[in-house]
Amino acid sequence: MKISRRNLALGATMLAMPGLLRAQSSSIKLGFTAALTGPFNEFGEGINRGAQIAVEECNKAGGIGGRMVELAEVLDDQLVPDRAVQNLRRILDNKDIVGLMCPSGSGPTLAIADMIQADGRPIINPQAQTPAIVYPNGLDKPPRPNLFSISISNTVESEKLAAALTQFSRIGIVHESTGYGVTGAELVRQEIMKRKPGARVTVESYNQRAQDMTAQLVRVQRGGAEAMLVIGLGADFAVIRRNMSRLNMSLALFGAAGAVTVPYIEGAGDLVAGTRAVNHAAFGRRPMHGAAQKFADLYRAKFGTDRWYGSDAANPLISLAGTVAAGYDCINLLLDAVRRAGSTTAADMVRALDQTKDYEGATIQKISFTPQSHVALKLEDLGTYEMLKRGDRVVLELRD
Amino acid sequence: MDDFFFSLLLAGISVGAVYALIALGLNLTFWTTKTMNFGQGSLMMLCAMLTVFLSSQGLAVALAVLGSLVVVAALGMFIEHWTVRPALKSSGGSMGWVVSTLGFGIFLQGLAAKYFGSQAVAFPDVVFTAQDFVTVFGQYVSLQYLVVLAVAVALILALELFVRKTVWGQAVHAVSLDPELALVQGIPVRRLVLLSFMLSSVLAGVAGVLIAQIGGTVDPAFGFDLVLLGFVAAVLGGMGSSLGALAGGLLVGILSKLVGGYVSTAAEHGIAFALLMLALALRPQGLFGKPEVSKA
Amino acid sequence: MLELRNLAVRYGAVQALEDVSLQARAGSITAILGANGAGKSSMMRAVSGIAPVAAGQVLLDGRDITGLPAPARAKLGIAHAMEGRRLFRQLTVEDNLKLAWSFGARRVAWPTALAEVYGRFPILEAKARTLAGLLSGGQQQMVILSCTTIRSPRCLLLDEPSLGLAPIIVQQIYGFITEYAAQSGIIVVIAEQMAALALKVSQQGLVLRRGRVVLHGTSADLLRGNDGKALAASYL
Amino acid sequence: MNALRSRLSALVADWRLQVLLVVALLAGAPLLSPGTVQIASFVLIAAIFAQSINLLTGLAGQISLGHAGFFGIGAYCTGVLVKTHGLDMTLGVPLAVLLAGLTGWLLSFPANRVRDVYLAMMTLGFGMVFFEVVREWNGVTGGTMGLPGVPSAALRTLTILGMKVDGLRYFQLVLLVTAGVMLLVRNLTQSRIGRAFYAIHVSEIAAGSIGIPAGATKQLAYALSGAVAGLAGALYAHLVGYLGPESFALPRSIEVLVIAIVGGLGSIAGQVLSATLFTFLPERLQVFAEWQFIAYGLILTFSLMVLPKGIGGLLFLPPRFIRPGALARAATLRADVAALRPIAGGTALEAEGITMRFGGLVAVDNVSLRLEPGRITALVGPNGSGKSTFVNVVTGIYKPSAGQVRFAGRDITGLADHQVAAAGVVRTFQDPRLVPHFTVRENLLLGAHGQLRHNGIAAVLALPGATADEAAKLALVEAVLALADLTEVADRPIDTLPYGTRRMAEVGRALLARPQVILLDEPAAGLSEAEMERLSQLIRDMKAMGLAILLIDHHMDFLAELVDDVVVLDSGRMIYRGDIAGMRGDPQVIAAYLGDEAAHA
Repeated sequence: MKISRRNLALGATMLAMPGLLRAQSSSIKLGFTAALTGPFNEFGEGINRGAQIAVEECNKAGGIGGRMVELAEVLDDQLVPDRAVQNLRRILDNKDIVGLMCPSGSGPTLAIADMIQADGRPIINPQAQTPAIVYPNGLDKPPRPNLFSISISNTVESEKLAAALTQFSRIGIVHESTGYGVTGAELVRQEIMKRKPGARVTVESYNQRAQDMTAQLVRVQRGGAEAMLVIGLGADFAVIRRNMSRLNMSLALFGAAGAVTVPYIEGAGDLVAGTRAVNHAAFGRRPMHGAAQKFADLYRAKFGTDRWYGSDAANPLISLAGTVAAGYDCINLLLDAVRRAGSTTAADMVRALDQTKDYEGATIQKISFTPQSHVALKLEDLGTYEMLKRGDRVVLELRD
Repeated sequence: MDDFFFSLLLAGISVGAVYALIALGLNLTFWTTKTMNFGQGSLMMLCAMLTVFLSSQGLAVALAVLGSLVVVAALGMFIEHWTVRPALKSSGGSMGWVVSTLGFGIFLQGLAAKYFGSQAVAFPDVVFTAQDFVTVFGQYVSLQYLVVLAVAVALILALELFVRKTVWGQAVHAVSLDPELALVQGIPVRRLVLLSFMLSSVLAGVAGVLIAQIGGTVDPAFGFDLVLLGFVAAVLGGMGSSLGALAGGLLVGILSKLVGGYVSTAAEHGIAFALLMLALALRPQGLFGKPEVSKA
Repeated sequence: MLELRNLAVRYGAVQALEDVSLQARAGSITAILGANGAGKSSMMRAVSGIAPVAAGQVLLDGRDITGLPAPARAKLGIAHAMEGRRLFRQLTVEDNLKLAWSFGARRVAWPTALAEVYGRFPILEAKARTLAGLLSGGQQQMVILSCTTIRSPRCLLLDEPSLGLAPIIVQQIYGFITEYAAQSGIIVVIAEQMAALALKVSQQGLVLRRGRVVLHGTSADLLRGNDGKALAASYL
Repeated sequence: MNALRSRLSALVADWRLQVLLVVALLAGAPLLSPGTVQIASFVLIAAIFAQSINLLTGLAGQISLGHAGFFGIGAYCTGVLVKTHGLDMTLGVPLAVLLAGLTGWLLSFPANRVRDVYLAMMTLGFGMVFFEVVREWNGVTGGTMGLPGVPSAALRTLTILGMKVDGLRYFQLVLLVTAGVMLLVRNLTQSRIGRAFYAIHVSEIAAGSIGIPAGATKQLAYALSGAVAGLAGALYAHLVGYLGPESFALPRSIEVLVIAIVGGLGSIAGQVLSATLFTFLPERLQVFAEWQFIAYGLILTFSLMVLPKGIGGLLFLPPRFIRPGALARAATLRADVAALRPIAGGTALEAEGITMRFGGLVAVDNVSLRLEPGRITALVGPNGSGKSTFVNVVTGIYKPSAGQVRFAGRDITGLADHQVAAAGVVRTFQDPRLVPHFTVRENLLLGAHGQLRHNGIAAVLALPGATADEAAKLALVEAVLALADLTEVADRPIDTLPYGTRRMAEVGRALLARPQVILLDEPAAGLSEAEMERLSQLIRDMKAMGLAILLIDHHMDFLAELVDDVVVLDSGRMIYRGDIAGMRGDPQVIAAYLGDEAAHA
């Protein structure tokens, strides 16, 4: 095998060429890595669908300044941090990609956050809840300059949950032993103690997909809890609810956003009645605000009343906001930044994003960012729901 | 005895019965071939998922369970024929079957994820509901767990009786002791081995269905963690011993619940494996395992 | 009649048996003699179906059984007491017997069959509930022999029944074999290192050496030839 | 196919090509996209990680289902040291390797008490316990939130000795490390250590009989394997920059097992190809993700059937266990078997009143025996008379119920088998216990294991002293090969050779252990006349060298022309001691052999 210098030079040029050529091509390219398959694809595939809807909507309206939008790099990481890192590198290698969306969970997002910050291109977080993603050095320090978040932040959620929980003075928190669960539980505990210093809070952890939670529950019981909060995924929440029933435990039950999903409702069946949970308020309000309604209609038109949407055409699942609409909003925010900046360079787009003011999203009615604040979600964007049994179906009613 | 301790003890016995039931299934193949199906968890999952699928097609739950058990039983024989036997034959690595059965389990999990989706789906109540309980010493005892315990104990008794009292039980035992001698004595070794895999898979299926209804949902990754604890139970009790499986299961269950309750719930999971390593280092043949009766 | 036609057995690269032919009649005892590793066991194993036959045929009463698996041959009445005192050490004496009886021809009812065994070897009755692995060598050999006879076999293969036993026990065991062969009228094949002993009870003898037949004749001839010295020389 | 295999093997073994490949990758990397470079780094790390399984499972034969634990220890150790304590990576990584190696060594103690299923379970338990510890040890590992911001190439925050290291430089560094690891693993395979690993893999008893301690060898294997896995983990840490517990859970243990098995245990090049296949392709072909479990599962299930020796076995010849350099050097040397002569004319072995009981059975009953240098003693008796048991007692496989074995002025009763062998009492087995995949020469060199004077580090680094030592022993091997008439088949794997040849090889191997006393358990069984003649000659040669020889056999003609003394056992008791002529006329002996009747005939 002999490689002449000329061939080598040619090769190098060819490797560099596509970038040069494409820079002048018309489409605006976006990319992300998410759990498109695997056990957590409910979230990853969800934001992927949201992103598709946003792109189609924009292109149908003629694109931005005549340029079409394209999801050029959509990669699957199955929520595995390594894979997310590899995928992100590949996306970042594509110099045409002008904006990104974070992976569908805290683990992979934490794994790629430093990388994307070093790169500088704008990225928006749809689902990961850990505050460290946006504020790596603490909540009082500046955020990562190019990372924005519209997800339900643990900090805001914990405020909302604490507000609801402080009507009780003895509270149990049961959380999954993941980053999401651990930080969530700690934040809620702090928030409760801040609001009600005399409260007694018992915190217990469990491993995802544990089949028996008796030890956790009886410890909460021994703490004399009047209310209990569960921070974890729906299937585990169902296990906990059924376990409570077996222990004949009855206390006020609260769930964090991740818990109020289809697996909980299906898995716990009738037992869900009375459970209260915090989630996006967007799909719970009637009438829904414009962007939310528009998104719901677009989704139904494209995918129908499926697992993400729910079977009731008039009342999409509350979780549709977090699982799918978040992806829609992320892409729209990036496109809005392009529109306002009139440019696709990273610096311009980040500057435009920093100046986002009251953008109407589907999940959050008014999205605003400032250079100091990169978290769009505010307390009023969340609602506390109560699960009720109506006939043979479960409905979530917005309580506040 | 305060309520706290009693609740933990009951929970320990309940989950211990689950582990014992799984360990029993693992033991069956060990009886005949000194191997264990490392993909047993996937059989549990598959049986539960198939039950959900079949009942969603309009089949009665009992029929759906039955149909799933038939499929799983057939898979058990497939596993023996295509993964265990070739691995045992290729003398190269004596532990090849660990890899091949594990591989087949992963394959089934992938298959289930591909065709049933990877989301947790609701599992119907087969026997009793989560709300059904009886009161023992003023404590609520879940009937669903009692069923598991009853099935485990009944199976253990049945298996012990089968092994001790029936000639086929003795034959199974004989196959594990000396397959060649069993052959020349006219024992249909092949058929017994296949049968043991079939029964082991059926036990896995039964365990899968019973446990899925307790948790209420099932997904493709279901079973894997449980089987790990089933292994711990089987090894602690001494591989191949039915009573040992029960003792091992209860030990793991009760100890992990007590550690969870009195020390920390975070330590609950790791304790079983720490126990396993300790037990293996101190008493490799398990609690009930007999050292070989040896004479040159 | 048990007949071997040009039988060859090969384990991988090792040729254990080559071109061995033999006819063993019902009601007679055939002695297979030879040193360690001469191929005696391989021959027996080829008959009972647990050794890989590379060439040749095995016929039982005229029927070619070369292709049959071991359990099927056992069902046809081949009972094989393997070398190395093979029994189920972790099972009791009675369980060993029960197992052998259950998968045998069952021509005699279990209680009768058991009584017969105990009548012959009373010590086994005393040890009925003892694990077979804990018996003495002689007692184990009694169990093994009983396990074969309790099956009501058609063809009995005994591989080194005298192995490692005290002479007095050997005499006892051979006494039993001779008696049993005479009264049952079945085919008996004994592989043995103790040549004189085996030849004394047998009608014909076959001496193997390195997998091949080196001597074959009536036992009387073999014993007589050169006062038995030729025989001794052939493998001592 | 075999021709192709040998071509390919020669190709990958060619150092010029290896250097060219490394140089090409070093020089070519800047032309690739950063993403490709990064994924290439992942490939290399996976290749190193797979080598750790190769060492433990492929060579030493110990299964592990918890190797992610060692990988994690390496990653967290350097991650914490460099990030939290500000150490330089050049210190952090070696410390990580050390810690992982130490953990492997510690794990080997409980692991040595179990085997097969139980070993699988124990290593699985190790992995699970590690995972739980990492998750709960918030203060150090960051717990479930993980440890972000580890100085790394991906973040461009990594400096080594003050120099900034980006993804490209890091790849080049990892490439050099990988090349180094491969080189060391190859050296190790072709050294006394690799041969010892493989010997205990095949038979711990046979290894012990020539002085290779199974326990200590396995401990070394665990420590080395742990260290290599730790190295892979440490490099991983400084590649990704974020360590979360989920990255070190069971799936990673399984993944590395898949890579190693598909690569072909024992094959270094196969592991690299397999690491490429499993790391590079899935990332490039994103469609794979959905099928990943199905594909992994199918590969694991059927690889043993379809590709029993993995990619390595398909493409390349099996690995060899002698360094070609040493072999070439040996060819220039000339050695005389006289070098194997016992020192100071040899020593007698005395066994006194040896009794061995198993339960109720007395296998050996009060047997006393003296083996003199330069004398051949035959031990005969019917099957089951206790001959092999006696040898097992003398060589430390059994501890006698009563009695004493004295050798060279000390009591060696109850010493471990490898200690007895090291003391100079060596045996062969009734069924030859050789390493089947080894060539005849490799098997014989294995016998000289205890005679090699260089240490492990010299062996792995292939220092000149080590090569010279090996070459000297190889020259001796050559002499013994000639003596045993095995020169022609020296390079053939032993399992392709006839039984008689194997027996000769086993005796030759025992001789190379430089025994003063050699115990041969039925060495002539299954030999042809010609082979038996050769064996007789070999035994006579050993006698002439001054060895004390115990010979178990049934062939009286064979014994007659060889032995000085005969001891006859029956039912564990000694019934005759004297010369062979006397034995032939002894009524008790004839009775024992031919039955009582013949004695009176």
